[in-house]
Amino acid sequence: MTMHAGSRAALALVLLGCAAAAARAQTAPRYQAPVVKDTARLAGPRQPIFFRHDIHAGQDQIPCMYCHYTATVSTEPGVPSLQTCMGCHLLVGGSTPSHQAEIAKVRKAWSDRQPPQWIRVHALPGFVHFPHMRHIKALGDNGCVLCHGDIAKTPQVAQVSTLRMGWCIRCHVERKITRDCTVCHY
Amino acid sequence: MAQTTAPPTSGVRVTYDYVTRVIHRTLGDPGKGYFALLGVAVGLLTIGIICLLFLLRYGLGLAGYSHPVYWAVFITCFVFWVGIAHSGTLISAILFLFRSAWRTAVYRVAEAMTVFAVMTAGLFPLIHIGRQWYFYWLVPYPNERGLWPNFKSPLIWDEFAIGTYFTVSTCFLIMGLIPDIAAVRDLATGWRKKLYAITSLGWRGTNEQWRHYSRGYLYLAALATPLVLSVHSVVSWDFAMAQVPAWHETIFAPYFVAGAIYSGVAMVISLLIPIRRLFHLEEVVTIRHFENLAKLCLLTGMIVGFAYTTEYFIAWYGGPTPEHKAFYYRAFGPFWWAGWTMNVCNWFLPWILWFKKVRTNLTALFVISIFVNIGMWFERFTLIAIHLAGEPFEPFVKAGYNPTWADWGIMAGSFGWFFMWFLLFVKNFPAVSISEVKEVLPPPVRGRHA
Amino acid sequence: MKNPLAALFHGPMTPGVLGVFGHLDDTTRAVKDLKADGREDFTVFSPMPRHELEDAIDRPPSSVRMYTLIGGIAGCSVGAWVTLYMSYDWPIQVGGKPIGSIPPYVVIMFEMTVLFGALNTLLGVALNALRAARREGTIPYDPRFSNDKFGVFVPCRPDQAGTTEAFLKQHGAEEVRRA
Amino acid sequence: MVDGMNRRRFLKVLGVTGGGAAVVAGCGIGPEPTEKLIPYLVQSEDEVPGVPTWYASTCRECPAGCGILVKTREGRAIKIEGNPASPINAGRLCARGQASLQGLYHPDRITDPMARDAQGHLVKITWDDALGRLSAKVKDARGKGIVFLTGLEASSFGDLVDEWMKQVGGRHVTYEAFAFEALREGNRLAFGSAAVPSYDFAAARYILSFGADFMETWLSPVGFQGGFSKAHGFQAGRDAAMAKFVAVSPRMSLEGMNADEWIAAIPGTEGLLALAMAQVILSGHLGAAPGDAGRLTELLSRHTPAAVADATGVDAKTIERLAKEFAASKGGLAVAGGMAAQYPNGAEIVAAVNILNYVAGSVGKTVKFGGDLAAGGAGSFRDLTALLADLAGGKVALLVTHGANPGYSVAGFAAAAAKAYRVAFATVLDETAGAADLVLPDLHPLEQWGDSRPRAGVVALQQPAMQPVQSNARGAGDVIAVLAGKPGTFKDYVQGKWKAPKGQTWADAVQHGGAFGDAPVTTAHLGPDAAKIFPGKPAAPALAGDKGDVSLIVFPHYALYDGRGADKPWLQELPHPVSKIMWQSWVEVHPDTAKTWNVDNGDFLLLTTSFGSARVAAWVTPSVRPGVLAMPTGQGHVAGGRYAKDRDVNAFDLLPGAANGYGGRTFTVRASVDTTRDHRYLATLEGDPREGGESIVELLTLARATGLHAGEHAFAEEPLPEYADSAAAGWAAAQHDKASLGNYATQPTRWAMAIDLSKCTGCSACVTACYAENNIATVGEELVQRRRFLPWMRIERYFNQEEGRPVRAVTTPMLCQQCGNAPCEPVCPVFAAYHTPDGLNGQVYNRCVGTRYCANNCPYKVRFFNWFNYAERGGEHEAWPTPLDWQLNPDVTVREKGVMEKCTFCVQRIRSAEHQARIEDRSLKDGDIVPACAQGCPSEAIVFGDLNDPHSRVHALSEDPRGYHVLAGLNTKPGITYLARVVAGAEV
Repeated sequence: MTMHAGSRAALALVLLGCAAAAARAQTAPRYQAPVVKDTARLAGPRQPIFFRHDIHAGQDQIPCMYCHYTATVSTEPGVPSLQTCMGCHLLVGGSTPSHQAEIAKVRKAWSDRQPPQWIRVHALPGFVHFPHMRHIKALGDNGCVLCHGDIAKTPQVAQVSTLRMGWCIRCHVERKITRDCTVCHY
Repeated sequence: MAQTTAPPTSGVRVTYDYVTRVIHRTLGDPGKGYFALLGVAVGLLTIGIICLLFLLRYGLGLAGYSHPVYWAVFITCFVFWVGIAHSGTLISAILFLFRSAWRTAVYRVAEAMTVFAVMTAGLFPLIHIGRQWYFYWLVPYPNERGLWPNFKSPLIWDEFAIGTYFTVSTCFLIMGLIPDIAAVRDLATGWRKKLYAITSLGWRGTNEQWRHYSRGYLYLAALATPLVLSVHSVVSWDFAMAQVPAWHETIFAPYFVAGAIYSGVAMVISLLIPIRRLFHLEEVVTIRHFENLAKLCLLTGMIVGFAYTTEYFIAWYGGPTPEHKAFYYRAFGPFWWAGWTMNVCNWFLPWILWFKKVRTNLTALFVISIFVNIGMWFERFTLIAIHLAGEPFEPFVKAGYNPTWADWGIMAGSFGWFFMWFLLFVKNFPAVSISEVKEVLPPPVRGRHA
Repeated sequence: MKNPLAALFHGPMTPGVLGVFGHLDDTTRAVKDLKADGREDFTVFSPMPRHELEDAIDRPPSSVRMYTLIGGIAGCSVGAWVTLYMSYDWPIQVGGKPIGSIPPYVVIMFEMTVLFGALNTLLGVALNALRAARREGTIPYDPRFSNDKFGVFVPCRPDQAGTTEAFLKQHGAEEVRRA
Repeated sequence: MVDGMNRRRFLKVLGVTGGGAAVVAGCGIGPEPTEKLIPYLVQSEDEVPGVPTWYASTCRECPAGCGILVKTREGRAIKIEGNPASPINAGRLCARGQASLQGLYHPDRITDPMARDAQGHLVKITWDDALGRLSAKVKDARGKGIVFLTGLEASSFGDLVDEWMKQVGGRHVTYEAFAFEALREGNRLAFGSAAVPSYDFAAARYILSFGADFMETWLSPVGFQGGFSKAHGFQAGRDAAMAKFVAVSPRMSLEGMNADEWIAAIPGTEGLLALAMAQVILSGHLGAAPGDAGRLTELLSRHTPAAVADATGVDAKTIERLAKEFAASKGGLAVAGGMAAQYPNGAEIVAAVNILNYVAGSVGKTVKFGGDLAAGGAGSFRDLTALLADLAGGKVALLVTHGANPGYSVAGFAAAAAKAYRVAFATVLDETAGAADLVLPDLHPLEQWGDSRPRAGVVALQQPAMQPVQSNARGAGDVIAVLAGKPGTFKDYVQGKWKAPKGQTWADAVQHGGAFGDAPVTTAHLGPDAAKIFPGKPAAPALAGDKGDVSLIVFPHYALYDGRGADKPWLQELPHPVSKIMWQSWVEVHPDTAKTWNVDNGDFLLLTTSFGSARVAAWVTPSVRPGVLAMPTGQGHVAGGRYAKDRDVNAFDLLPGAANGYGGRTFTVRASVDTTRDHRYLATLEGDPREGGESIVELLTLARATGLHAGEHAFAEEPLPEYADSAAAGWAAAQHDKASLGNYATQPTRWAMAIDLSKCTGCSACVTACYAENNIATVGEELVQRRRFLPWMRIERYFNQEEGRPVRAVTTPMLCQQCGNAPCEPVCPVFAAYHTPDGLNGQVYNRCVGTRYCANNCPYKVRFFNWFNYAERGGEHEAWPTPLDWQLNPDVTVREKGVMEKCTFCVQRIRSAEHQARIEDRSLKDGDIVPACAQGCPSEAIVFGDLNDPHSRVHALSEDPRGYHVLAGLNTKPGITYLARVVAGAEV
């Protein structure tokens, strides 16, 4: 049944992700995430926990699909469960006080069994169906940046694309992908 | 041309001056009766607006629609008002090209009627669509999505036809008004003087102005003539292009145009008779004008009758087809009363117009014209709602249909809207063309040089 | 009366003589004789267009017709372009019909022809009227001209006014006025 | 499973895809300011957001015990489909089974335990309190009489109840409003065994039904219908291309509509008919009658066709013909049940039919004892009447009810039960639970463990598909397990009961829905009393009651059954397969009868029997015998939630409260009829006036159909010139080159469907499947009367009544034909209706402005309009009051008011299959995509696929000689090919 295909693929990816992360961590030149002084100046909504993609995806080079693994198998990218966070943060406590403070929040959430309520940044109206897996399949694992911007260098996630229909269409036309309405609207 | 004008009925000598003054008098301060009428019109309009607000809030379900009656009273009213709109341009443009002098006394009323009727008709497509707040999606404007409307859809043709018709007939009305506004300007006083001074656009009746003016008017007439024929043809194609039995007919275009003129002329008569009475225009708008209108009515009525006959004949002649079922349903189905109202009022009634006595009897004409209007409304109602209800392809979903307060309320509102504008017009602008009436009067000549 | 719009258009009044006529044939004769004198600069007022006068004045037909023609042609092509361009810009297939199917588009083309034609005609009339207004604004006007009187205005230097007055009087002007 | 994830988190996670079912709006791009994303704490391994998870379970809507697969998304059950592994229903499911979701999400479900306060009002109490009260009551009721009343429970739950009752010295009574006493008694009379055998319809070559509504509610309708359509469906090249089907009953039920011959015998004389046929067969030695059949000679000699002709109202010639055909088929199957088993002489009728099977040599062939059905275990009506007596006599101190609602179906119950302390396990407050002193909120079957043994050899397991919707509800099993002092939960009890067949583990069993085996077939011989039936001279039986002279038949409603379906809007708005009436009750009157009474559709009749009276609207129809009235059960609830309550009249009130000779209940009574002046619009799908369905439903005689050979076409259509579809084809090709949608890589697809009318029975399971899959709103009685319904898929039913011919009903599913040259498309001013490259009629809801021109121009009238905003929270016409909206399919847009909607061949399923194929780097295979209607169809009449794929099934079927297109004359080039219905024997 579907569930097995789905979850197996997902798990496999998680493992791969870890391996890859480990491997890259040694070789590739490290990107240094900047120290954010004034968080108020950052674009995008303020999240309950100041989760920094630039540290995780940029500096530590954790591949997107490590946390958002369902994006390759499902229409929904999925939000990583708190367990995924704790997978590392049981051990990783953070280097600077500010980091420690944020990680403490994560641990508290875990111990209180109260997951953080992230504020949604990217959303499409209900009548638009955006299959993530098709796009990842076509654009590759790093295709995310096309719509979400260079998350790996962004301290706080903000909406960089309009996500309006014209914007979708432009890309589809450039890449000679169908413009058929019922591909997204049904 | 002079000899075609009406001989004065009473002792009054109809001079240029008389014409100017009698028509200027119509712009005098309105009486209680006028305000009463205006009040009624605005009242109806208010009712309509209230119903419309409910409709917008809760959805079209408040109206009487059912499955499969997806178009009903609103589209009926749309076609009805567009039809009304037709005689105006016909009288002012086509008869102008035919140089028929009698039009001069009546065309202004007809033209004003046209403009306001189109204004009314234009509202209904917007009211009847399911998501009225997206009506502008029918307009080809450049948008972020890169989407355009479907020009193959008769509804888009409609949009263009009605839009054009409204613009052109409005231009036509305004253009015809300019010299007359100038005329009343020169007699008016007070705020009216200012109003006319501006709206007459500095008209002085110099030879230069007349030279360009009459040319322009001629070409407008030349353009309006095919337009008036096209508009109702396009409206008829809303139905003829669909494959609903009893809609899908090649005769629809001429049939609808004739019907439109028919109803329009009838409406002109129903409007002109009271105006003539109230404004004491007996000398200007004479019985002969009405007789001519009646003749026009008779002619178009005969065409419409012929169209009905053809429809029924073909339906019968075609054998056991859905068409056949549809017309049987029209005549003997549960909605027979609608079908027969239309037949009696439009098909049989006009025959009495063959008699000069009737044609020259204003009371009779008035009654007949009212009946014709009713009949024409029912023609559209039968055609749209009834033929949808009597679905012949899928007998399983054949359904009844009951209009509701929302339908009637909004329809009443449309009448209020129309008469409000019309009443405001006749009190503020010359309801009869001054300069053109003068054109057909014998000019003042001394004759000693002759 | 003073047209509030007048100031926009014209300069100081032109000197000349205005004759008010009560009868059409007088006016026509006056015009004929004026033309016989080789004068073209006079202006005739009339409450309605009369072909007798037009014949007498005998000016070339108005240029408005060109506006109409151009407008019509423009409209037709706009109609064609809009429908076809928009069909192929995002081709969508309906009812097994070709993307760009001409017959339905003819309707649009026709309507656009009429629309543009009409609007352009109006434009033509307006422009010509404006041009005329620059001169006609500078000459006197009598309210009766929109009612039952005809008028002829002959521009002339004050010293010649006398003769002009005489001329008009003798042609049956009910009254003459200097400006 | 969803363990390890508590309900709070489950609710929160909805936020992740809450948008999926959002309402159409033109703009509204970008997030709502308040929209939150709440992650799992620990993500269940099954849960991949956006990917459905399926749980195998068992349907508990009726005792048939069909296997189901529950589709869940983000932890919410959103659809139920049949479990292909189950031998009971072979992957199919009826409307009632699919609608159980609405029982799960019913907005009026009981949230907390409740008990009576001083004023006698039910007030919420804690579980501890509730359990305390219950055990206390049990303690002091010991010896004073404890009764546990349940529905038919052939399950561990039943066992548990039995054990508990043994402990506390109580007794366990089972009650089904439509039980099978006559069947058991009839079988005992004929064969001396009171079991209910399994009937092998698929193997039958000739099917005779005496009143048995085996496709509606009788025993195991889904399985029976599957078998029936295998046998009865036309299949060229078979030795007998199809099994003829003859239905005998005074009222045309779904079976009567599908019958090649419908024989409206006088009520109660079906048995005589069967005996007469047996007589013909035996005397003529036509069948392979076993040796001991001789004992029947005397009985049969009294029942010659001539002798019974008058009594039955069927002429002797017909009877002989039928008998000969039946015997000649060598494999006939005669079933008696339903109406025929509910007369005062029901048992004898069943016995008579058994004898017919016996002398024709069908017993053991098509009637198989051994693999007996659990229905045999249902308590008899006599048990209930006994209980009533005890209750009235104060011999019962404590009455516990679960899954049975006698308060609705037995008039005197409430009054009698008032003496006892009543405890009810229930999900909604139905009549019985509403009157209880202590109400315990039960879990819905989709939320709890359980099992069912519908047939010997079959153990169907039931597992929770999601966390409880009502967090404070507890499974009755768990509660009783505690009371009975069982170790562990009810799950452990079920698992303990479960005996592993070899090679199967518990985990497999749970994953596949149970252990499915077969019981050996035993032989049956005539019982001692076989020849003792119908002693007197052949005559129609006296019906119950002495008021009036009209015979009134009360029959189980296809969807509402004994009333348990009435609280589910999907079932209320499901047009009844025969009457097409929704939300209402009705009484069927024959036109001739109606004429004499001067009654028309919707006129109210006042029916009075010796037992009660009812005012009910008439439905004038040729589908009932003249002089006979027929009325469905199911409506007339006084409790049971907003959808069931105060709706029309309860037909049970007209029935006797006493058990009849064989311990069953008599459903055919004498009634007197008074006409009234009142009238109402019937809430019906059917238009008016009624006409035959020319060029919509096509029929062929068996002879003609068998005569057709491949390549031939019974319904020739004039060939079209090339250019007719060149535009469409060319464009599809162009689009296809531009972008592969992950379809068949080879050529542009044309999604198409083939519907075999010789298989379609008109059971309407597809309709509910469509409602469930596509978020179609239910609009309620008033709007149905105003014809604002939105059934994308409707079953059209026409009556063909030519002079001098028996009336025949023909049915056809009508849905969007996905025309190649669609009339609806070009008229849309905004391209909301347009042609997709893969050959669908796309309908873009968010582009639609609602001119409704498309609906006018659709000759099939399969487009539906949202007259109101059915999704508006708290709106007058709200279709999904929370938590019903949890069921909405996140893959399908919920349509806003003012928008046109229609069938798109489940485009969401097409797309997700394409996505799957694409990420697996393959192209689609035939059968990858199954629309909801095709999936649900119990008779597999609907086939979906790519018309352009020369190897697809749908392509082959579209070439079938029986194939035709509806309204072909309009040249719409539909994507649906109908295969003409084939009628055996009689002319068409």
